[in-house]
Amino acid sequence: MTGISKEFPGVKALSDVDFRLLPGEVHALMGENGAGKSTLIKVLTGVYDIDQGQITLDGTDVRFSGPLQAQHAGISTVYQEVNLCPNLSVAENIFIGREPRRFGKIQWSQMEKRAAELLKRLQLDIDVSAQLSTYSLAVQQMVAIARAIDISAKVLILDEPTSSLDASEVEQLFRVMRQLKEEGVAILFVTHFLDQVFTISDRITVLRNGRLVGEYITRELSLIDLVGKMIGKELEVLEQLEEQPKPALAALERGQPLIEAQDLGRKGAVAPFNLTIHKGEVVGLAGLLGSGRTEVARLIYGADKADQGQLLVDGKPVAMRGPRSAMGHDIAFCSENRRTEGLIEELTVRENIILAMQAVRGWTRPIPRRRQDELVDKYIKALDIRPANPEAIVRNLSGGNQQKVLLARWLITEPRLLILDEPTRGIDIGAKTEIQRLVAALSDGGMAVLFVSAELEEVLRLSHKIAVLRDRHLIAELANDDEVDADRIMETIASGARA
Amino acid sequence: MSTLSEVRSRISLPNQKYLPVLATLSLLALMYGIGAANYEAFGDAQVVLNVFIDNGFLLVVAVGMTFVILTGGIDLSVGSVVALTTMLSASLLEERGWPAFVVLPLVLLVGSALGFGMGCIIHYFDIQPFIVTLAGMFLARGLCYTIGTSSIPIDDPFWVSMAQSRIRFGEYFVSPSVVVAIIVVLIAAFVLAYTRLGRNTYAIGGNPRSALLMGLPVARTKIAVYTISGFCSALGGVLLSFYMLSGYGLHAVGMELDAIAAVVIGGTLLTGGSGYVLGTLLGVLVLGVIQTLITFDGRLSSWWTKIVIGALLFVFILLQRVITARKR
Amino acid sequence: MTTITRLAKHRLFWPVAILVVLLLSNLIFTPSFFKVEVRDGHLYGSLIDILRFGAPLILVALGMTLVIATGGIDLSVGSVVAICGALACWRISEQGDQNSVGGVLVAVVLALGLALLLGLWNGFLVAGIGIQPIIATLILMVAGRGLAQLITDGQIITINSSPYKEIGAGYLLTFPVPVLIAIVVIVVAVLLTRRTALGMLVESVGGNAEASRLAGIRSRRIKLMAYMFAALCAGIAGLMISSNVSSADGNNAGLWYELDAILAVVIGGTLLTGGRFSIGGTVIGALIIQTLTTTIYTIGVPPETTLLVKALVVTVVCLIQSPSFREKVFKGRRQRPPTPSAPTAEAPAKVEVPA
Amino acid sequence: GDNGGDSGSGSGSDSGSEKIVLGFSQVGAESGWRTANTKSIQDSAKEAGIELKFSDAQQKQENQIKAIRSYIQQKVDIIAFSPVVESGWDTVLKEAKDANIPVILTDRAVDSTDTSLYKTFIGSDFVEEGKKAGDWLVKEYQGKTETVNIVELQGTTGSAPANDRKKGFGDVIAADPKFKIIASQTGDFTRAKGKEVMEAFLKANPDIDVLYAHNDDMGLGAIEAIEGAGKKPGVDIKIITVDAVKDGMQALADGKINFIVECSPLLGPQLMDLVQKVHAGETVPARVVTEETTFTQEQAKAVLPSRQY
Ligand SMILES: Nc1ncnc2c1ncn2[C@@H]1O[C@H](COP(=O)(O)OP(=O)(O)OP(=O)(O)O)[C@@H](O)[C@H]1O
Ligand SMILES: Nc1ncnc2c1ncn2[C@@H]1O[C@H](COP(=O)(O)OP(=O)(O)OP(=O)(O)O)[C@@H](O)[C@H]1O
Ligand SMILES: [Mg+2]
Ligand SMILES: [Mg+2]
Repeated sequence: MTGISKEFPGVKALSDVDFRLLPGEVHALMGENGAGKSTLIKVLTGVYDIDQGQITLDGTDVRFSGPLQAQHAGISTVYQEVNLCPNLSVAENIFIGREPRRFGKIQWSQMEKRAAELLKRLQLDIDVSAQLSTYSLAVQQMVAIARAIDISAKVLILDEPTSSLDASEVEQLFRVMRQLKEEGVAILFVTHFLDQVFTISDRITVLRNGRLVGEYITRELSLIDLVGKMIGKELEVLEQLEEQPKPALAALERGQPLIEAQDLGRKGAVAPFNLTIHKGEVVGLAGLLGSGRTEVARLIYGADKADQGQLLVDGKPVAMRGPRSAMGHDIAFCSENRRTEGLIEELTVRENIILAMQAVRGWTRPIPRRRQDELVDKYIKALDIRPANPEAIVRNLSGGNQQKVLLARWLITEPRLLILDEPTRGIDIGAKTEIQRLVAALSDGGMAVLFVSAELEEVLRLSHKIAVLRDRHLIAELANDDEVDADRIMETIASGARA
Repeated sequence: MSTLSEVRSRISLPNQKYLPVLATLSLLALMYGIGAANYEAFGDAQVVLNVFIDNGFLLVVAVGMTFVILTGGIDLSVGSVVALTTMLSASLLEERGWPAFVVLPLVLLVGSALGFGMGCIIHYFDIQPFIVTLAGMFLARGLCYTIGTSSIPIDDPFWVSMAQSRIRFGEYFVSPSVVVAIIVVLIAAFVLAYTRLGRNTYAIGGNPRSALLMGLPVARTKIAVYTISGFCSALGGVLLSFYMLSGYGLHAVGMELDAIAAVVIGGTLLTGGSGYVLGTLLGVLVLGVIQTLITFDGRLSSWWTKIVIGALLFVFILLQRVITARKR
Repeated sequence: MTTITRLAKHRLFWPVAILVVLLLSNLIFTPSFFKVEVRDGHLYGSLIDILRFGAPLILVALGMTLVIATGGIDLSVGSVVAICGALACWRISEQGDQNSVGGVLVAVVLALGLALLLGLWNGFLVAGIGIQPIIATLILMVAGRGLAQLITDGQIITINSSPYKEIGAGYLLTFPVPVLIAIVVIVVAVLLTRRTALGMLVESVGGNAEASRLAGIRSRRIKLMAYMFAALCAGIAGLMISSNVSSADGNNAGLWYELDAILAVVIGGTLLTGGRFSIGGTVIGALIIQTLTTTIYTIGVPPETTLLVKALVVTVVCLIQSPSFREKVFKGRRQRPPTPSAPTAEAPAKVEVPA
Repeated sequence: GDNGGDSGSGSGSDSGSEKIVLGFSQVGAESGWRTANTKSIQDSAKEAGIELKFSDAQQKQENQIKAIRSYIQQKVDIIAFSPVVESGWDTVLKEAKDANIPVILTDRAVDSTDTSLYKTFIGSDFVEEGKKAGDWLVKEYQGKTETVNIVELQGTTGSAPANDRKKGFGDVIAADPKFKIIASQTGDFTRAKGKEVMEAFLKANPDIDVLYAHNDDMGLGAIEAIEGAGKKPGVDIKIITVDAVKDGMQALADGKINFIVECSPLLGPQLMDLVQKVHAGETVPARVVTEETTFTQEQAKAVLPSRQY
């Protein structure tokens, strides 16, 4: 690709970018949120028209009219947001468009068999005939990956495939990627996890503000240099990141727990569990993919109705009739799937940010426009949302920036308990540190936080206490003291012992 | 991981996705039972067959509509295309004297072409299906009137034989149209479940953007469903002209609503992506049985007829909702 | 960027342009089309007719806009029109002195109260029980017509009440009363949706219901309100229509109004899938439809071809409105300059207006 | 024998006195005229001691066919119906004939070539009604030479009364070139549409002499429009309508309408009489014309107090 430019009304997403991808390499495309990575991929695969520039595949000029054509030309893509059909089964989502057929008739049983085998290759053992929407986002991400790698293509493009995967799933993915690389497939890989870049990639291309910064051999680039190239200034950020201390456990005064779950559970979702959260406490949830972290969070918020046990707020049992009553008790929940459960994509950044706050006030008491602008401006700055235009339509924001908008929505409600389910999904390191700092600051200020993240490091860094889940059971609660680290938690999960 | 998959397979019982259809079926049976208990001749199996005979054309139209609704679209033109087909057939057969074997494929082609045209406009110019098909509705109805404003009787021998011959088994009978309608239902069920076209239809209904990004032939599929709907409307029109032996610009006024209602009562989501042709068949039967109940009663005034139809519809949908909600 | 190209990017530019073209095209056939005179102390002319007869449609479409914005649809508006007209006329016909203002007020309040009740019913089915909107409102569409006929006993109730006649056929300071009522309702709707947070909440419920629920929006209540507002608007329209001809026709009043109303909303640029809505767009959409109808009557299109003309105009309207149609047509014409001029901060205007 | 209905009858559970069961399929309830028609039939059935099975087809032929088929299934003694349109009845009428159930048509004929399919037809002749309207107009303008500008408010496009009333009227006035129909548009048989269309006519055509409306309701709507334009209905613009419903007759008596052609909905007594005769196996005439007349303003004043509907 040479000289690629792409402009959206008001935004120059790409200007004069060159990019090349060689067979048998893993090429990482790096850049901050909104740098233009996803746009480059969409331009390449024909989702968007190019304003300017040229694309060459195997020496011939090409210009695809859409993903279908790109696929025919041997380019298989996993786009950033999970783009699958929630109403179809897992097996279908993997094979649709390429179903095994006999005389034009789809062979369902064969399809399901092959899907199950394929997912086994990624160490995922699920019922492939179930509807996709019944699975968590992480599983959906794996399914999307499975779909892409099964299309035996010359080029495989993965746009932030690992944003909600655990270490072990990432490991599986990398194993498969290496295998494909051996076979000569060219792989384009986008991620915000720097360690993953250094583990898997051969070369790195860095974008900044829609412009090409440069192309580098991974071996020759240090972590510090890479970050510098991405954000374009010197690296206080990274330093901060490293020096952040574990939260001081002792400093917490234990009074009455703010929230107490007693045998709270829901059939088919999560087994009854006990959990207490104090004022100013950050509680992390750890577990493997599908272990029930999201379910725990949703039950406490009342997004799903519990069918057993009770929830105490300030020591008093409360009837959770849904998100509304949770919000009435100053509980906020930032969900993991921003697209289906978070943002209202047609609305503007401003509207999305004030939505929850407005919902609490009711429709008759609109937040004065001046106050809206103040709040929104503050968080656009604090989280570095780009473009910094409160009237931009959220659909047009880059993935990471959308996530920040969602986060801002809940931060402005100033809850007593903030439930964050994968809040840093798809966010670049700069913003991630910012968010982590924010969480720490908020908890210092007395806010309790329930923190769920696939990135164990992050959980460890922030939490006072870590609850460990396995197979939808809460099996342990560990105080996050010096003895606790990632290995210890993995051990706990593996042994499955109940604390 | 093994416990996890256990949990999941326990949760998703195999028949769960057919639950709405099963619920509809049992309610339908219940309704028929009530009718048979109250009205003497209602229990006769011929009453059921008559429901098929009287609604064969609606069934075919509703099958086409099912495809469209599964993609999340809607086709308001069906009733008018039905009327146009009857009018065109009648005028070609009677006023031009064309032979049946020419007219039949021709009118089917015209219907499909109209559907194809609307599909193209909807897809390529990205216009809401509602208005495009509404314009199609005006167009087809308008074309009827340009052919003629009064009703044209058909006495072409082929049409007459299709209209009046009866396929008998014992003392019971159905019309050839019923056989055609059932074949259409079977083909449609097969297409939806076992062909790429069918699965792509569901995929687009589930999430059109994803379908595009997954590299599915969205353009082809979308245009295809409107063409199918156009074809089914034309075929429905042919069946209706068998049924009535006439062509008339005012035939099938409002049939689009009946068809949509049948599809939705059958459990298909208007937002697309979920539903079955079998459900549509049941939906048509529900409408047919309600109507039969009312004629058998024969005591209702015009307005009470409407109120009772509404009330029965309400009770039916409410029960359907209650049953499916509880089991979920 | 010139003012014209900036104007052309406004959401309502194309609907307004279509309306203007439609109005102007009348001049060819009826040179006096734009003539507005004062006759018998009130305004008189084709333009006034369009507003007068368009008023009920505007109202119904207005209510429909909110319902559609929540991701629903209301097929029952036509029946509600009939029911309210029937109830008001029946009530007036029952009273001794049909000209008593108090009696008419009672009738109006009764009718609008019933409308709210019907809206509540629709809203309850959709938001409370969770029935798909199209089928939930279909119930009232079918049964409501029966209800209206039940009230009128299948006859046309003719009344002779001058206060009631004011609603649909009266004039205030030379202006037609229905138009004034419509303006008041439009203003109320705009204030209600844009001065409070209602508009945003409606759009968010229509845009993504699950996300709205998790954000703590009481989407049931919002939907309920939308259906009640729609029914209220339909009720007022019903009063206007029946008052205009001093009679209530349970079977024909408001027949197929739902289609026209939905069409108006869609022409106005609101998506049927819910989310963003535009009240201004809806008003213009309704005016386009009414202008088309009046034009057809005025220029004497034979009834057999009326529908063809309608089909043609609707097709042209939606094609012109479609950005991708304009883009495709212009692309073909412009031949795409080989090298676009130096990139500026602004996007190239997608549409060029032949000035 | 014609009289085969007896043996199978008995959907009514009451034994003993053999009540005649009549299945009647009405077009719908689309107008006051139609409702009066229905009422007349229901009342006279009660009076005659005939059990009436009534169904409303909501203006759809397919619904009427369904209803008739259901009557065959229920083994009623006699079927009567008002056809929505003329064509397309052969199949179901054959079924009725096979089941030995006699059929009576009301209000409107069918165009079946096989007249054995029905026993008799009782009803009005829409073409004739149009002719009567035309005749009055011709007489009214006898001896004048200047052109007469006529506007026409048609019924629902494609419906039989609209087609026929237009045709009958057109045939008569075509004889004289001074009559010119300058505008003709559908008003869907309703007052609201009648008014709206007339408003447009008034704007587009400055001098209208005569309005011909296919029913009273449209005429009544048009009267409001004419008054709104500051003209006097019945004087500045002469008005002819069809039906003679009560409101129309009132307007006629008030001088706002000039001439009404009657189309009587009160077929009930005559129909029941026929039903009894057919059931008893008596021969009946193949065509029974309802007694219908026309009204001028003076006649209207005279009969108005005694009008039933
Ligand atoms: N359809 C669109 N309309 C308008 N602007 C858009 C559109 N799509 C993307 N943009 C803008 O283009 C820029 C690049 O976005 P892109 O999605 O490529 O970023 P990214 O590098 O993938 O970021 P992230 O890491 O957050 O996913 C952003 O400023 C975004 O707002
Ligand atoms: N009734 C059910 N039937 C099938 N699947 C279910 C059901 N309930 C929940 N699930 C799926 O199982 C998942 C449980 O995992 P959950 O998301 O709670 O785990 P998690 O630890 O957050 O994992 P992840 O990292 O995948 O988000 C749910 O998100 C949901 O998708
Ligand atoms: Mg991206
Ligand atoms: Mg999760």
